Amino acid sequence: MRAVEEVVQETPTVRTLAFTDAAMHAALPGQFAMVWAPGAGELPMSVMVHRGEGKAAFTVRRHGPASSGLFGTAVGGLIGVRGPYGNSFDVRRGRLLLVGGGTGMVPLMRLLSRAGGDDDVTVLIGARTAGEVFFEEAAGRPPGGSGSRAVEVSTEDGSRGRKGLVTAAAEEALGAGRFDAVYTCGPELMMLGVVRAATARGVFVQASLERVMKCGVGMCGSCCAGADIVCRDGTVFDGDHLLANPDFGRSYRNKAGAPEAYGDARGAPAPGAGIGSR
Amino acid sequence: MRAVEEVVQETPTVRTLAFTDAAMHAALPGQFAMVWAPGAGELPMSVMVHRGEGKAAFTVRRHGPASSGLFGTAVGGLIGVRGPYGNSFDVRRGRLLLVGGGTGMVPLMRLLSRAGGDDDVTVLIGARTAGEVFFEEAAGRPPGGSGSRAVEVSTEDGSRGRKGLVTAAAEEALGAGRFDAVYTCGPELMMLGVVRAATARGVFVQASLERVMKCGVGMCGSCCAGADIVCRDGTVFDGDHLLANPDFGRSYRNKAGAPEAYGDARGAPAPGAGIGSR
Amino acid sequence: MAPSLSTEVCPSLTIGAPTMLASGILGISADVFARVAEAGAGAVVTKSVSREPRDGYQNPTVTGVRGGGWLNAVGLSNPGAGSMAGMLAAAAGGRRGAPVIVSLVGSAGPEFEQMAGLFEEECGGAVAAYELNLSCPHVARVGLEVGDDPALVREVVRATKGATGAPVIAKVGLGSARYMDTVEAALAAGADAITAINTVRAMSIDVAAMRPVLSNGIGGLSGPPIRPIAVRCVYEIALQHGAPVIGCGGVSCWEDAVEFMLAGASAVQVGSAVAGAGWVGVFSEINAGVRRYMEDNGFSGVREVVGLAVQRR
Amino acid sequence: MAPSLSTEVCPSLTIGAPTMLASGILGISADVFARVAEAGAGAVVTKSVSREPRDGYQNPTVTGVRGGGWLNAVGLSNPGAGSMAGMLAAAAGGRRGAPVIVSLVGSAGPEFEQMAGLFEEECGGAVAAYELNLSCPHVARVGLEVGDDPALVREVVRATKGATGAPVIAKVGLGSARYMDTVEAALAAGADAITAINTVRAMSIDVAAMRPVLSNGIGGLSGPPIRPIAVRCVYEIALQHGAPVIGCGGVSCWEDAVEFMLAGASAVQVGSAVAGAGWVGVFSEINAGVRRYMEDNGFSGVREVVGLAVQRR
Ligand SMILES: Cc1cc2nc3c(=O)[nH]c(=O)nc-3n(C[C@H](O)[C@H](O)[C@H](O)COP(=O)(O)OP(=O)(O)OC[C@H]3O[C@@H](n4cnc5c(N)ncnc54)[C@H](O)[C@@H]3O)c2cc1C
Ligand SMILES: Cc1cc2nc3c(=O)[nH]c(=O)nc-3n(C[C@H](O)[C@H](O)[C@H](O)COP(=O)(O)OP(=O)(O)OC[C@H]3O[C@@H](n4cnc5c(N)ncnc54)[C@H](O)[C@@H]3O)c2cc1C
Ligand SMILES: Cc1cc2nc3c(=O)[nH]c(=O)nc-3n(C[C@H](O)[C@H](O)[C@H](O)COP(=O)(O)O)c2cc1C
Ligand SMILES: Cc1cc2nc3c(=O)[nH]c(=O)nc-3n(C[C@H](O)[C@H](O)[C@H](O)COP(=O)(O)O)c2cc1C
Ligand code: FES
Ligand code: FES
Repeated sequence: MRAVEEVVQETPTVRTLAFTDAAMHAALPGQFAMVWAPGAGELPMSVMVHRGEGKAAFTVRRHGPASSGLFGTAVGGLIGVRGPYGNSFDVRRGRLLLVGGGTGMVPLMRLLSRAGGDDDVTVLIGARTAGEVFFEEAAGRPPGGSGSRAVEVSTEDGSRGRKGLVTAAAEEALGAGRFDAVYTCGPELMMLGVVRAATARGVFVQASLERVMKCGVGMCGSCCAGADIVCRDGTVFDGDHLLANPDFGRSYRNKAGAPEAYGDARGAPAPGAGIGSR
Repeated sequence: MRAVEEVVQETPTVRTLAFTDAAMHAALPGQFAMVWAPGAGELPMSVMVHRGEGKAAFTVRRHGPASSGLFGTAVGGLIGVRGPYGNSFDVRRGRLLLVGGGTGMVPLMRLLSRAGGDDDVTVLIGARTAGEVFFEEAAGRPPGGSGSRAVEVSTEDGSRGRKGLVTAAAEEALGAGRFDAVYTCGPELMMLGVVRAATARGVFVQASLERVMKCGVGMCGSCCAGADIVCRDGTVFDGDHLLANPDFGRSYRNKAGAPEAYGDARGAPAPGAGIGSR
Repeated sequence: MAPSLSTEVCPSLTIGAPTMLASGILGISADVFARVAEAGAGAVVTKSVSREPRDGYQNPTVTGVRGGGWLNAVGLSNPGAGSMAGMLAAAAGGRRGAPVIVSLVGSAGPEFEQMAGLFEEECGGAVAAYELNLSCPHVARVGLEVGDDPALVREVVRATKGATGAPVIAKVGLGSARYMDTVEAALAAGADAITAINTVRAMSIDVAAMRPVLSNGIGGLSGPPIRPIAVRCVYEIALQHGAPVIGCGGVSCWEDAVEFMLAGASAVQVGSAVAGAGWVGVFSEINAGVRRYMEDNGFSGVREVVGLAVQRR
Repeated sequence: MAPSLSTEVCPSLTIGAPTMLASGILGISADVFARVAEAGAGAVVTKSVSREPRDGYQNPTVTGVRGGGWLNAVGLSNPGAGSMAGMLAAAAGGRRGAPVIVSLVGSAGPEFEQMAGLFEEECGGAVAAYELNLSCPHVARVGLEVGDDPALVREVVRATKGATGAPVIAKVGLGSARYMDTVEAALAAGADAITAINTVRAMSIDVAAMRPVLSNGIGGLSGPPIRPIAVRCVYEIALQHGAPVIGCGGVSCWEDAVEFMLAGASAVQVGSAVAGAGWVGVFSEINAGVRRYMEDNGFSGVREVVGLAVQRR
């Protein structure tokens, strides 16, 4: 168990809990942990960066029982952490586009911390409303080298940044400039939109999938998508692989393991659809 | 399991079985292994030296069911080997006296292989009769350096070497010359005689005890002697420690774990008394 | 001639390799089954399905054990027999890979009869055998609670046998009654083979949290810790009944597989070991090791190895 | 104030540290008991003694298990009750160290009565308690064969209780009957505490030799592999009976000891772990860790830790 050392309130419903754990500190961008809030439950959580030797963090949105238990863990409270699990983003050099929705920003923040100082990175953040935007400032912090960092927020209600879905912002960015790689994490239909947009332009793209995860180690099968075992083959997949996966953007396995459709499958992205509340 | 690679007939009832095993090759002098002859049984056996990289051997006297099974293992036959277990002789430099009875010569041969080329070593071998003497030639092989090797055989029936017990030869050697250390292995009453003789003259002496051994790792307790657990505290003990052990030369635990007296306890050494046939 | 890995599990079921995917492991997707078959498994066993879908327990449902092994109480979450049958039927068209054994779980004969009937109807040709889970140790009214009641075992086996011509395998475990009674009841009622064993009822408590780790408190222990127990059961069943046995419990390398075969198992199931470094590569690794063992020891087929250690000390 | 390691095993037995030497481990010599006590054990349990001495089985009697743990079938070799009583009587004069608990094994009430009577007569004052071995899994007519028969368990416990005023502890294990029936029978007959568990029936087969390793074929599994099973049993006994329990099975570090305490054990026994690198140093290591744990978590005594995880998930 790890003791929570610091709690940062990112939005009214999102908190970052920092702790010390060498293995989590060294996690690759995109890797996740199984995080146990004793008495509340255990959930897969992307490993968040945190400044300081041996430090790491989780950034959690309060929603159902387990995430609320984790969200409610105060400084000094204990959480169980196993992992890191899964593969990681293939961090390229050059002009990078990061497209995150909600807590999908978490692995992108770790990716950003691994981007080169000379890389030019554009970060597109999607949220429903202004009060739900977080990591905007951190994402925009200038890198050490000659590179740049640009952050653009989209909100569905237009209360901050541009009005509309972040997928529209991504389409526009991809149309306007040349990118060497695109990385996305968030609701699956959002990712479907981003993957399609990048693939249509022949740009390398990776997305990190979310599924029901019990073991995290490729044993229980609860996280399967097509022939992929997301916790072990992924969670990060290349765009073309995903587009060939019959489940991507179309269906996921519910807690019983039965397939369930994502809202308006393969149609317009609908943030918030699917499992979890990420 | 290890395949027996070579069988050397030392006497009609004693054979050396050589095999390849890195851990056994590296065993320290005095260490033993638990050796399994499938279908016949498992016995503690001192690790014998054998020429060649990664080679080791056991030298076994045919007696009861388990030793006969091991003795009868032909080239290509499989034996189970676990260990090495126990501590080892503290190999000193200078003038050394080695006193071995029967297969008690085995750990002394490994000790001899670790003696310095400049050391002067006297080896006293005890046996009942000429046909039971072995390792005489190997023990006398001149060392690489300026040191010497002298071997003297005692047989009870006088059919080879001096007539009488090897303890008498040891007494005489200790009376005649100065030794820096004495090492002994063989029947316990023989060792008692040697330890007493050396101690009386203030010479450092070590003996390797034999007891019923089941686990070899300090768990089952079958090998206890006084407060010592022979497989783990020993099998090698310093003479003064042994003389303070109420069981040394007096009694051992039989297979049921009950104490049994050695022949004429603390009296005249009687070769062959005690457990095993070593 | 290179020795053959193919093995007769029971007279009516011969598979191409002696390693099967155990039930509950990667067990809900036909696409994944095909992949596991490509990885070398001679057969795959589905997650145990019940008549109705089950969500199972909340996480934590799986935890590693200090000192080795895994503990789980997923609570038999499964999509239900209907969903599984539909999936297998859909997959059966473009069918690749190894035979699929459907694992069934329930509380009484009629449930098993209905489920087996449903599979026979929807995708009968795609089901190589049925495995009856009489041994899940941590869910009420099913699994061990059935296995511990020999009369119920007979009923359940007979009901399944009545609904299908495919082989019926009874999967037994260590419950609170004599497991050998379960074996005897299953064989008497016509079971074609026995799988031994399921996970063993166990618990992990976290000393910092001061509470059981699994949300269900008690779970089932799997992996290397239970192998010597499972080998003993296979040996006892082979010794007492000479019945076809599938060994399960802690198989993670070829030595483990061979150990089970020597004890009397004509095939082994691999479960938790897929969590290891080689992941599903563990099947081909084990198969290769078993083949090498047969070569080195002059065996031409699995059958020659099976049961060699029985009555030999 | 530093927390105290002393623990009340049952109302009539309080010991200075919560770690005991398990039966059958280094268990035949009073000199060795004194040494183990100096090493930190709060009590030592003797090798199980029978009315007559027993040679036990031939080697191999103990073997390490691939993947962890130990398997043994020493066959209850022991010097007999008379020899053990004599030795304890002789040692009682210059007695140092921890309380000695005498483990008894037999097939029926009168044997236990006789043996307990003999110890009471020869060295009554030197025996802190009796532990009844109702759970050895690999010897005919004793151990589990007694434990699996609740009527016999009652008889044996009553017979022992009748012969001594010292606490009587029933040591249970996983046999072929419901172990909880054994617990219930023992408690109903007046047992003061339960030790759970003994080794678990298991087997190792050597793939090169193609035969079981132990001369007896089947033996008992001990060490880390059985810990989660033992913790579960302690938890179930504490949950269902609230009776004093001594945890045994796979304890090798302080976390293991605390895990058992949280599950409801007022003390633990340490067996195979003495084969580890620290040897008998394992007792003081565990004690130190338990003390640190109590300090770090603000507990002043063992009693505050015992059972904390029961009914808490
Ligand atoms: C790889 C990965 C990384 C993630 N990273 C983050 C992150 O950084 N921050 C964040 O807030 N969320 C993250 N999530 C989502 C998170 O795991 C939960 O799905 C989300 O917090 C909703 O949980 P809840 O307790 O609110 O449950 P609800 O959605 O209300 O569901 C009810 C219960 O179902 C179970 N459950 C829910 N989701 C899952 C799941 N994915 N796997 C297993 N059981 C589940 C829990 O017991 C939960 O309490 C990630 C998910 C994945 C797969
Ligand atoms: C540390 C050590 C090193 C030894 N080194 C050698 C050696 O290098 N060469 C050699 O020939 N002998 C050695 N012995 C003696 C050997 O272990 C046997 O005691 C001896 O071979 C007699 O065995 P047996 O089968 O002839 O049995 P018997 O003496 O006829 O006894 C019958 C049975 O008792 C059992 N048994 C006998 N001795 C022991 C024992 N010590 N521990 C456990 N079980 C036993 C076996 O099952 C045996 O078959 C050593 C003993 C010890 C303790
Ligand atoms: C996560 C998990 C889920 C399981 N689910 C089932 C199941 O649904 N039905 C079943 O019969 N066995 C189930 N088992 C038991 C396995 O099939 C197997 O019997 C057990 O894990 C022992 O094998 P192993 O040591 O190779 O894992 C499950 C095991 C695990 C670890
Ligand atoms: C070599 C050996 C001998 C044992 N002998 C006995 C015995 O005589 N009586 C008994 O009740 N338990 C006996 N046991 C069982 C232990 O007391 C203990 O219950 C078991 O080993 C589990 O604990 P552990 O995992 O700490 O070893 C023996 C165990 C071993 C390893
Ligand atoms: S979460 Fe269990 S296999 Fe992926
Ligand atoms: S042989 Fe078992 S303790 Fe020494």
